[in-house]
Amino acid sequence: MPVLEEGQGELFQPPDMDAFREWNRRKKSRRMEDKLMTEREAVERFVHENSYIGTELYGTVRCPMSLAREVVRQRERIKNLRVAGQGVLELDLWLAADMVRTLDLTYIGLEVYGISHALRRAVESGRTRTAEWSNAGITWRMKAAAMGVPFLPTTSMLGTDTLRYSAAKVIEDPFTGRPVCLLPALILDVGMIHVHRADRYGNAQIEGISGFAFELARASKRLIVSAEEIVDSEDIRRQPDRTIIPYYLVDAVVHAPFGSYPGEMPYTYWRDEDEIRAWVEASKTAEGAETYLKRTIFDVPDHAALLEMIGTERLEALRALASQR
Amino acid sequence: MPVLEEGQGELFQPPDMDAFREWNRRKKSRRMEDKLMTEREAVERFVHENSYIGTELYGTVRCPMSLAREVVRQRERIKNLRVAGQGVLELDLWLAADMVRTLDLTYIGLEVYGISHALRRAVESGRTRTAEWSNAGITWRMKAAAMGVPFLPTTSMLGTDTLRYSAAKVIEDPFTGRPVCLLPALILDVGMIHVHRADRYGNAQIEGISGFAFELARASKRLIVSAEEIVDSEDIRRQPDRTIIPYYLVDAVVHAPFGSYPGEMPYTYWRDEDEIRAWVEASKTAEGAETYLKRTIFDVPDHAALLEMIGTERLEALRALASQR
Amino acid sequence: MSERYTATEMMICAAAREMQDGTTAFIGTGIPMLAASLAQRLYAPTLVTIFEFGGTGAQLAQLPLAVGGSRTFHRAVAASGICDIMETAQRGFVDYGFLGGAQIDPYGNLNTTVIGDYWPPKVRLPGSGGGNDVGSLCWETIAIMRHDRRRFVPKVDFLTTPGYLDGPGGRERAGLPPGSGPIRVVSTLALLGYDIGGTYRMRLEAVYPGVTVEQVIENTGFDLLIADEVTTVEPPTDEELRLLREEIDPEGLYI
Amino acid sequence: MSERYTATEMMICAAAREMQDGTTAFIGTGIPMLAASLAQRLYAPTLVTIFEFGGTGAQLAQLPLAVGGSRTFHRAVAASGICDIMETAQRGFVDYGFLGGAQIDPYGNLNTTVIGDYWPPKVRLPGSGGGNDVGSLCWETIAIMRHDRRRFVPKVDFLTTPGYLDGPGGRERAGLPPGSGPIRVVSTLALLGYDIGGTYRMRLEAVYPGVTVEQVIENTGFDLLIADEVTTVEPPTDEELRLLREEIDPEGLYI
Repeated sequence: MPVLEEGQGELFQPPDMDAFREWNRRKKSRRMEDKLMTEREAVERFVHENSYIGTELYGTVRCPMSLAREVVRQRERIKNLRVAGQGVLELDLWLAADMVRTLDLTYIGLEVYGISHALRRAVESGRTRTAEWSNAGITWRMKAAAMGVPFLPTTSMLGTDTLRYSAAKVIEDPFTGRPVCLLPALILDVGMIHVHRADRYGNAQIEGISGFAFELARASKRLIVSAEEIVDSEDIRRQPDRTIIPYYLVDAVVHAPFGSYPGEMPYTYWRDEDEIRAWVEASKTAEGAETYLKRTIFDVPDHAALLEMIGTERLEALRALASQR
Repeated sequence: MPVLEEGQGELFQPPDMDAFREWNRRKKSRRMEDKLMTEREAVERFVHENSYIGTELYGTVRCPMSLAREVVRQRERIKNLRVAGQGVLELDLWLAADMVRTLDLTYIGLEVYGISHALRRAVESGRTRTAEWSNAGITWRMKAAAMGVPFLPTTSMLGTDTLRYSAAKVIEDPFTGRPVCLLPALILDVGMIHVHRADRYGNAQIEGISGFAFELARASKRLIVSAEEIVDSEDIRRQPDRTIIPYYLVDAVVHAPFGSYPGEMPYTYWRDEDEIRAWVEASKTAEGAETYLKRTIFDVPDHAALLEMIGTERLEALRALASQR
Repeated sequence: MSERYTATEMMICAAAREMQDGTTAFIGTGIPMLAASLAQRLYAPTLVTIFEFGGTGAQLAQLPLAVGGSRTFHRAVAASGICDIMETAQRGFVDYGFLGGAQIDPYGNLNTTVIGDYWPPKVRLPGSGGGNDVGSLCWETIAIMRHDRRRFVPKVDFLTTPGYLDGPGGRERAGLPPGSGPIRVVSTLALLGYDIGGTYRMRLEAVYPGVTVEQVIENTGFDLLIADEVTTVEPPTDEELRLLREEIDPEGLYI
Repeated sequence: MSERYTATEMMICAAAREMQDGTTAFIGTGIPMLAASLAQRLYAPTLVTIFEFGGTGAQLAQLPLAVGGSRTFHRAVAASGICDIMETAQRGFVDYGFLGGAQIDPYGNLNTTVIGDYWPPKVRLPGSGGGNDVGSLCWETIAIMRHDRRRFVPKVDFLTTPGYLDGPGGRERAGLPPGSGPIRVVSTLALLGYDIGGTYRMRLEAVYPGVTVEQVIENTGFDLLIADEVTTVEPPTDEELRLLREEIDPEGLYI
């Protein structure tokens, strides 16, 4: 059962499960402590230069955009991020802000609006280094960490350059003799997730598809949860079967109504197509992108101020367009 | 990266994922077909001699007991079962009925009432052959099948006789160099799960802990779901995020109110302690067990008749004791 | 091509007609979503749509704009997550998958990663996304491609998503699931298949109305197999066009 | 032993006092459930109970009768499934686990599988259950044992659940998580620990009121290390006994 093939991609974050166990033992409190704080405080405390970070779900759907913007706002302090990446607006902002040094890349694009200009500029210039993975591949890497195992097997990625430029390995399955791809566990320094409701300790619940919230939450050494609504713990305890993230995984809870803006939040508000198009246009050039960042992030003190700028009328209109059950 | 150690236990069901894929392609309809049938019909159609079967959750909690009893009722036809096993009442009935030839054993006992006499008689006499696994080990084996991979790694079971008498293998993790245990995927011929509600196509939802319903449902070539309540599909579609088992996994849907009796059904009814104690007493001898089986299974045509025998008053009393949210 | 419809509309209709009733199909952003919507209305009412981030069996009342958007699980039978969906495919439950790309080769291998060398790339494309997983794990895949020589190339610059790899037995040797692979290319000019069981190379099967076999050959950067009988695809019907324009994409996002 | 309380009650109280506030503890059926209930009421109000089949942080208002029963997730913060729980332990989030067994050896290895040979066995016991997982994956384990020579044996007939295996470095060599292992035995006669960092063998630390060191040695089937100062455990307080008998197990299922 020798290693049949080794991806030549860089392993930006090693799958050291013993160290992760030790971290989870020493650094994660089991007490129900009040973790409510602002975006600013959460990012200041947990996101640092060279941090390996990731967000869930996807730039235009239930994505922690108020946190993603706060990361940009603290650009002077946070440099050289390492990022786990499938993304739309969130990763595009970071790439445009030139904060991403290395990228475990699965997909970055603007969906209906085509390819990402920020990605092209960052990678083609050589400023952002990449390794390749499939969407399932990178999620299974998080799932490995979430399960506390050093790798997970898959029959995906085999035979391709995607595997060749990843850090996966191919072995012969000792049970069937067939080649199988092993994906190394991905442990994030900081994960960020936006949810429908959380209590102040971090117990969090989501409506609709859960994307990869379960896996990313458990694969992160530090976890920042932003929530549309902060609820009493009794609301959580009444339906514990809806809890996707238990409090002990969580380091910061941020109250962020319209936290996914300009993306949508299922059953809560629809996406702001005009604002998304504004970014698509602005991001076509580096200068345009910087101007957009200045207008919506650097010149705006926080998420509440951005919402004020957008205006109640426009936000209420998005709420009226929310998907129905 | 050689195989460092191989468990000497028998591999009762090989982890042939290619064959499982092929089965799922050819034998599982993607159409929403009416699968409503009785316990008798479901067991007649899908459980056969030498079938490898398993149930979820646990003999005294949300367990498909009306199906487990029907399996016993068809003893003359179904012989030599192979069973995946962590269990209380359900596996005890099968062992007492001398229907189990091989057993992937994790735990069989009577919980507060101590060790299982039926297990002792079956195994000490040599009639039932065993391989050893931990509870997590056997569930991860199902999870491997559910994920469509031939094995899952774990740091559990290492260094013990539990591993030595299992069919797991130990290899050196190619990423960290540490020994890691590989659990072969477990594909069941038939899985049985009891749920709170399902529609007639098999879309099923559970309240409270989900045990290993998710994994067992996806690891089974044939799946029989029994439900306290048959609901309209619209009820499912209104909260698709509660669906643990989508219809295409399911081969039979059985309407079984009090289907977990004498065990409990969370939020629905409490366990019948007298009835459980009656089995504990009866199962102390082979003769006592056979008499119990005659009284509650062989002499009773079906689940409805058993409920009639128990009586509305006793059942309503159990409902009144149901756990609260 | 007639002015009654565009090449994109023809392609969507051709893709929709490929979808069979009572099957499961992994649907990505864009054309596949429109084709699936059209198919559900006309040809495959019980087509089960499966979306990458968790939606299974949704009723596609409105066109999804994102693979994780709420429209992908609107009145679905299940709303789970990406692992459940990808593992469902890995377990053999997903019949079809739709793929696109910047380049395709004679064996149906696709490139959505880079044009030019890997590092540094001339053009950095979005990456695999779920593409590699769909190409690896679904039983059959259908590629939807603009048809020109820059896209239909002898060798892809980067093999993002597996077709038949290097030809007969290639997938099995690599460890990919036996019996799976690409079956169809729906291009802007024609419908193509593969010589499955033989050379596994791409084969022209049918052309769109007004398109000649020679035009297809000219626009393909490698030697195409040509079916013994190359048929002509039926043009979009009035009903197909009406549904597409009035119900499925009234805002004209894709058409 | 005094007639004011039973050996079981002493054992439960001793186990309860081991549980530290603000920690996570994997709780199995029986004595650990009673001890956890008692600890939550008196010593460790924020003890987070974790039950094998999915309950996390339940409020143990009533004594659970099964590890998957509804009382194990009554007003819990999360009700998930066995994989989530076991993976949480595998990831290093579970501080303590409680174990029992038919046999224990000097290194804290436990047998719950067979007495005699494996095949055919003289006595077939229930099997590992979650025991092996708890012994492998939790940081620290506490065994709760009836104390006699048939149970405290030089070598277990079957090594179901890992203690320190064959001694120093044994767990690490086998691939078990570094820094984990048994720390305590709460028996019907005494509290014992291990010579961690040295021989890793079992050591007598304290005896129950009315029990002598000699009695413990006599009832142990192997050479025990003896702590330099063997203390005497405080007997159950009136409050402990009242809670146990009136609130926690009023039906006398275990006591």
